[in-house]
Amino acid sequence: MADWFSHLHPAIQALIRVLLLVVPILALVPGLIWWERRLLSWMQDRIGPNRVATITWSKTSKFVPPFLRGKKTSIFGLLQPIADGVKLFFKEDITPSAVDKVIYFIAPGIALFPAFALGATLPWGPYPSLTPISNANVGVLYMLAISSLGVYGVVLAGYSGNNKYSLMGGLRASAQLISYELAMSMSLACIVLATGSLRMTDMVHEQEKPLWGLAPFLQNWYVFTPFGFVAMVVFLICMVAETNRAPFDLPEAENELIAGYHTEYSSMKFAVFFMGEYAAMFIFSGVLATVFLGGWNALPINWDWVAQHSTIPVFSGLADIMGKLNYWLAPLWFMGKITFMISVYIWLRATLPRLRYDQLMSLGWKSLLPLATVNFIVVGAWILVSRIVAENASNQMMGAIAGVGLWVVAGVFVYSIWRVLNKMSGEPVLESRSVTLVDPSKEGVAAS
Amino acid sequence: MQGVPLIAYLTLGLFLFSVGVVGVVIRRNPIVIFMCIELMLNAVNLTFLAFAKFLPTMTIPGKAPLADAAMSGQMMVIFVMAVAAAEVAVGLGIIMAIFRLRQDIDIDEMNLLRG
Amino acid sequence: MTGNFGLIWLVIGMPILGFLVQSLLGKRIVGNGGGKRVAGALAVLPIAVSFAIGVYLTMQLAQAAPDQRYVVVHAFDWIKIAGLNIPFEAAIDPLSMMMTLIITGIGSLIHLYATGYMSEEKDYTRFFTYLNLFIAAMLILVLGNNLALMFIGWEGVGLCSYLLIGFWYKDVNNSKAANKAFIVNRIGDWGLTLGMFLLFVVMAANADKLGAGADNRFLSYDVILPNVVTLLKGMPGVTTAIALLLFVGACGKSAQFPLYLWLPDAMAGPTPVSALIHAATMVTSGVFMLNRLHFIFEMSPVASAVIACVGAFTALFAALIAFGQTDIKKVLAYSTVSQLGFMFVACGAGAYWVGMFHVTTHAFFKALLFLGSGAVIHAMAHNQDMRNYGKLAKYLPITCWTMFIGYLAIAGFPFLAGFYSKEAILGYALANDHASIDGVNLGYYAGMVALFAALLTAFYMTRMTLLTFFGNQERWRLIPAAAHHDDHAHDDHGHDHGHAHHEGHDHGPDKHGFFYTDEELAAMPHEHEHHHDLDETHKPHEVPPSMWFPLVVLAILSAVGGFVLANNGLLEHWLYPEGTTLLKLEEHPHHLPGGLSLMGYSLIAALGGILIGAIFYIKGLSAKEGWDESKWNPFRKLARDQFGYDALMVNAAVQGGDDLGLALWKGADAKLVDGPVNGSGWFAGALGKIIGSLQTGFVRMYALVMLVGVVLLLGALGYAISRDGGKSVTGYKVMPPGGPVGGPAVTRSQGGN
Amino acid sequence: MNLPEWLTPNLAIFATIGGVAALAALGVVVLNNAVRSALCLVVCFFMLAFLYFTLNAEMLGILQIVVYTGAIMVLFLFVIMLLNLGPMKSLIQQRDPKMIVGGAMGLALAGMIGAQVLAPLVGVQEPRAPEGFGSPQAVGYSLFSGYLYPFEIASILLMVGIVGSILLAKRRI
Repeated sequence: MADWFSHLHPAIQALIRVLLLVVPILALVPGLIWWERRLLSWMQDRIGPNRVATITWSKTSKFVPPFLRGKKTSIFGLLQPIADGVKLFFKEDITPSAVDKVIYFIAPGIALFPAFALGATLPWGPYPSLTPISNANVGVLYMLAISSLGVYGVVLAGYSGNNKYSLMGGLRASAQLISYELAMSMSLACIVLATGSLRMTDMVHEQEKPLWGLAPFLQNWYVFTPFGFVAMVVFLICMVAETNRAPFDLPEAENELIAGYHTEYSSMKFAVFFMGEYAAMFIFSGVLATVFLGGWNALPINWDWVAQHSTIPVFSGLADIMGKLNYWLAPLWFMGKITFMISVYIWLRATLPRLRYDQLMSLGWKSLLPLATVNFIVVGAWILVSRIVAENASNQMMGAIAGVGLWVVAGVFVYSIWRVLNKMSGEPVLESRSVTLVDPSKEGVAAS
Repeated sequence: MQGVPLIAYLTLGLFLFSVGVVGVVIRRNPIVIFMCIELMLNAVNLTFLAFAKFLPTMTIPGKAPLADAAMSGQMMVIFVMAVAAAEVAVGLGIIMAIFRLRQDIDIDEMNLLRG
Repeated sequence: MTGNFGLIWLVIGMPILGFLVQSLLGKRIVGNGGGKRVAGALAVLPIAVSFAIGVYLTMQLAQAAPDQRYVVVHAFDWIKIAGLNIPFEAAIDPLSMMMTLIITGIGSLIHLYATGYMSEEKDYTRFFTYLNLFIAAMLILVLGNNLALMFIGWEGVGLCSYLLIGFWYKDVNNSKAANKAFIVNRIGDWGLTLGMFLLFVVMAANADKLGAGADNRFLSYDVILPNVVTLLKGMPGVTTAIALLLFVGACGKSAQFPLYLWLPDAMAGPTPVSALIHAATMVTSGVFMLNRLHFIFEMSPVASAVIACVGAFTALFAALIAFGQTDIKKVLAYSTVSQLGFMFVACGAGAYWVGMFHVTTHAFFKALLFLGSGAVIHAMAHNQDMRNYGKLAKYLPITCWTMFIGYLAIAGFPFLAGFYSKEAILGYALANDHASIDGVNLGYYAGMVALFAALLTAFYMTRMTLLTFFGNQERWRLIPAAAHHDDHAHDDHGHDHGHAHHEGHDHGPDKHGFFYTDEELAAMPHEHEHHHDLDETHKPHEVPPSMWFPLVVLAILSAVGGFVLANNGLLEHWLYPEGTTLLKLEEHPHHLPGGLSLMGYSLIAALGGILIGAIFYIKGLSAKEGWDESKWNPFRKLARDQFGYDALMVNAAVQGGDDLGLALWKGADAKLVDGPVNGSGWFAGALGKIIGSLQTGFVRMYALVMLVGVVLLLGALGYAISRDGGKSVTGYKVMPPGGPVGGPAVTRSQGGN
Repeated sequence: MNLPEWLTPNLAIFATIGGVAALAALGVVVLNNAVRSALCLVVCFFMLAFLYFTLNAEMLGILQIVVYTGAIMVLFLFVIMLLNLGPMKSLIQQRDPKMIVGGAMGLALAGMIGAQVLAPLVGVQEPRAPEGFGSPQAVGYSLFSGYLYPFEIASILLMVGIVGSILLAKRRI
């Protein structure tokens, strides 16, 4: 597609790509906030924002259909985030007198930068000339590098506030981010090993291959492979920790640290931190969808293969149509996956209580990192055996034995490691207490 | 990137290196001294990479073409990074230990080795 | 070549699977109602399946033309770095398949036997874990297509041997025996690795001559074997060095003279282990290696002569020692050492296939004899002393007559297995014109010695058989009290502690029981209440079918195996078809002293040995080797003590090391080294005091001084360059004088696009 | 108006990036506050990463960001904040002769190296980068073939570093 596009000057091309990434994210952040509040309230069985900009139709206007005149229509509080934004922008911008001014002012900017820069290697569809912004051959490493910069904004904000709570929040954030980055890199390294490339688009294309090299009509999304599933779980946990979201939001734990590193920030500068957090959520969800969930593909089915090999004409025609839909609406599917992952974020927030700090550290270092490392070995074994299987492709029995054996070994391996880790980082077992309800009317006054 | 001569990279490397050297000599905060050492290492890295890029087609009279220069330069940079990482891990650990011991890290106060 | 040769991974994989099942799930299977029967079946089955697949693959291989019978099956690249490629490959050829069949065939029989023999053992699954692992390692040893894989197998079987010798590790003597085996084998491994490295150096240095398919696989047999003859042609010294170093490895694993020490001690392990590892399979891996790399040995007459002589001496020496042993398993152990010597005589004389032939027949009858002895020991309450046996034929008919066939086979009785292989060994050795040093036909003399050793073999085997099964009295009913209580003292290594803990109530908890907790000691008598000591009321019972069935199978093999394999040169043409050896050998010597034919001599040796033995022992145990050792004749005492060799070696290692260390400490270290060291230390201290005053303790000052130094150095260099191109400083011209600005020292590449 | 031939747009880009790097490096030495020094160093390293990109060494540029800005400098900041020393007024002594001598020596060093090493290389233009010059594949291949031993040694060094820092940081072993 887009022959005209490749004729443009490279700089303009790049600019268009950047705009294609940044503008939707900026536009979507309010939507995300709205979605979070709605979903959260729905999960907590309450109503949530639904009032702002309830439309009251004019009684007299000719342009209003008669059945609406004088009535009120709710639009589900969709304008709430706009009202929030206006509020944040027009609040008084307080700068405490004791802050380290230079660092205080640049910290929000530094916090926002990696959140957007992260998206540069995200592929939005199978259109090589349009996305991603840079199809760099170091894509995943770039992702890790930029996400490791996210800590600066937090640390500097915490430091510059000249406030104990801020500093504690900053320290916590830096320790947390460093800790979870390792497990995250390790889980991504598993996928890099399986793909043999650091390029994001290569990863998606690798996932379009036959499932486990056996079923050509299905796609080999990494989440369907044993090692990929484990890596995804690790990545998911690390991603929540990296974005400082519940249940890993210790840097801004309000009952311990007021608001953590952004205690001293108000108004617009606070809004920038807020925006950075949501943008990071958005991009990390995109990375997860790209790396583990088949990227821009709607379903793990190779429509082209079905279309070519199906003997029933209706099926092949249908598959052809599906394939075209899959191709042309790729950004839509990708967006859908991102929305799903963000909903998972919100779901986690609604479900899980905040961790204690030592729990956070021991989860990261003692559970996730060893698990990801073991997983790395499993990936190696998987690749080795699948190569042997491929070399003995004619030998059906060998293939079957190796395939089944591999699953069993991988499962036993991961299970046993998980057991061991659970024992190691052993949570204190809470004593179970039984409470006997006493009916005072029958027991008399003994209770008093 | 075409149009930038080798000497530009080398000059920048030289500047960074000299600044690092001067920093080591004049600063009293060991953390800053550490940072200056990192700066010197990076200056060297830049030089290595510049040579790695330029040397493969650069011939010195009477010598065989340097076939593997492209790779060996990059390898050196990787090893420098590894060494730097190890050095920082240990060095900052030492600074922390000293701070715990003396509640102060002024480098001129640390002269137990005076002869 | 087509065919399902990928199945070879199943052959290796099944024992590994068995190993995993036994190690991970074994306790659960035994504990959860499945019982030892199920666990035992799960241990035997994989080996049997491997054997079946091995038979199938061998038949596939036999269908191919003789020069096509070398199939390499590639699994994956194991070590692949610049300049070296060691893939994980299996080599399927007549030699490896023959070893595979021996290992899995005999192995499955012995596994079956062990399910019965070990049925009262608490650590049942641990035993089969090791045994299955051993089979896997041994298969890797013989099937690997390169020396590195062979080495993995080599070490793997060594490890399993160590674990199994020390199976009853709570008895410290067993642990010591295991350690001894492990340490002595390290000496052999040292030689093997050096030989391997040397071979690798030769191969890698000639990488360009190896042909297209080599692909840096310097250690793979299919690269080594076709090329090694041309590569080593001009280097007799290197060839001999490689051959001898590899032979050191073979000596260690196959228990040849200087390094045989560990094998008799290895009898501390359970008897099935002795049968499988220390008689039938692992100890033959040295012979296997000689066959595998036979070109190298064939090219070196010197190494061949050494091999033949070492083999002959070992055969004779071990046969003599066997006369002094009262422990039935020790007799068999020395007999194994002796028979291994025969194999090396054959290899030394250039008749490699005969070595393999003897490996095969020996595997049949020695496994049979060991298993039979195990049955006897089982029946005799785990007492191994032959002096306590006698007239057992009455109680153990099946064991007795199967063992009798084995005995005749090893003695070289006509038309049994041992007759054919031993005859062939002697024939080739006496006709030798290959293994010689400086024109001395050492192979011929080795053959003469071996002939005498054959006589002795028949003799001492007769002794063993008669003492155990025949004679005129049931001697365990007559055991004197002193001997009874002494029986742990005099055979401290060989005693098979099938129930090591019966020491517990014999001698109290102290003697060997220091590993036991009180609870364990208390639990022991209840666990094995059937167990009792030998006394006049003891009544031996025939072993269960799972134990005598393997005996019968092996007895049939011992009876007919030799004839089948030797008939029409079946084995020879299978292993070495026309044109695959360098040497042209004749089987029969041109002339022998006395004018008698070789057949005559070997018949005399076999029947004569049997006859002499019968004369000596038909009546039973003589007082000269009875329970009272003070009445023994000097030869037997010497033989019992291995003619002092074991003590010599142990003393040389322990006491000699001690003395050497002491001498080095007092003489070299205290005087020669310490003086200068202390002196220099004093000097440095004195100097340091002077120079130390320069140390201000300000780190930044040091840095500044360094910086100044660097600047000065650079300045000096610049000055020297401007004067004479730097020659006066560095010794060579760095740049043209006048400094670098003078002219371009570097040609500028075109500033391309 | 004709620009001189050597003044290419790319050189301008280089000058911008390099200039920022140089200024940031100066800032490291000159600024009194350790946090600001560290921030300057971060900027400098980031700019160096860009310069690596201009040298076609993508892999190393990314590694530069991951290792230096992502890990090492975060560690520095972490330690600075943990010690919480704040800006020390006396960190640079005003009348320290070392400052003058050190500065002079730095200048002399730069001059010496410039005259003896850099001067002959004036005018060497950038060649076309070889195929896959700085790609992860090329770097990885070199690392695991010809440079395997140094690589392993570096990994051991890192391991020792880890153990050493744990030993130093633990109050009780």
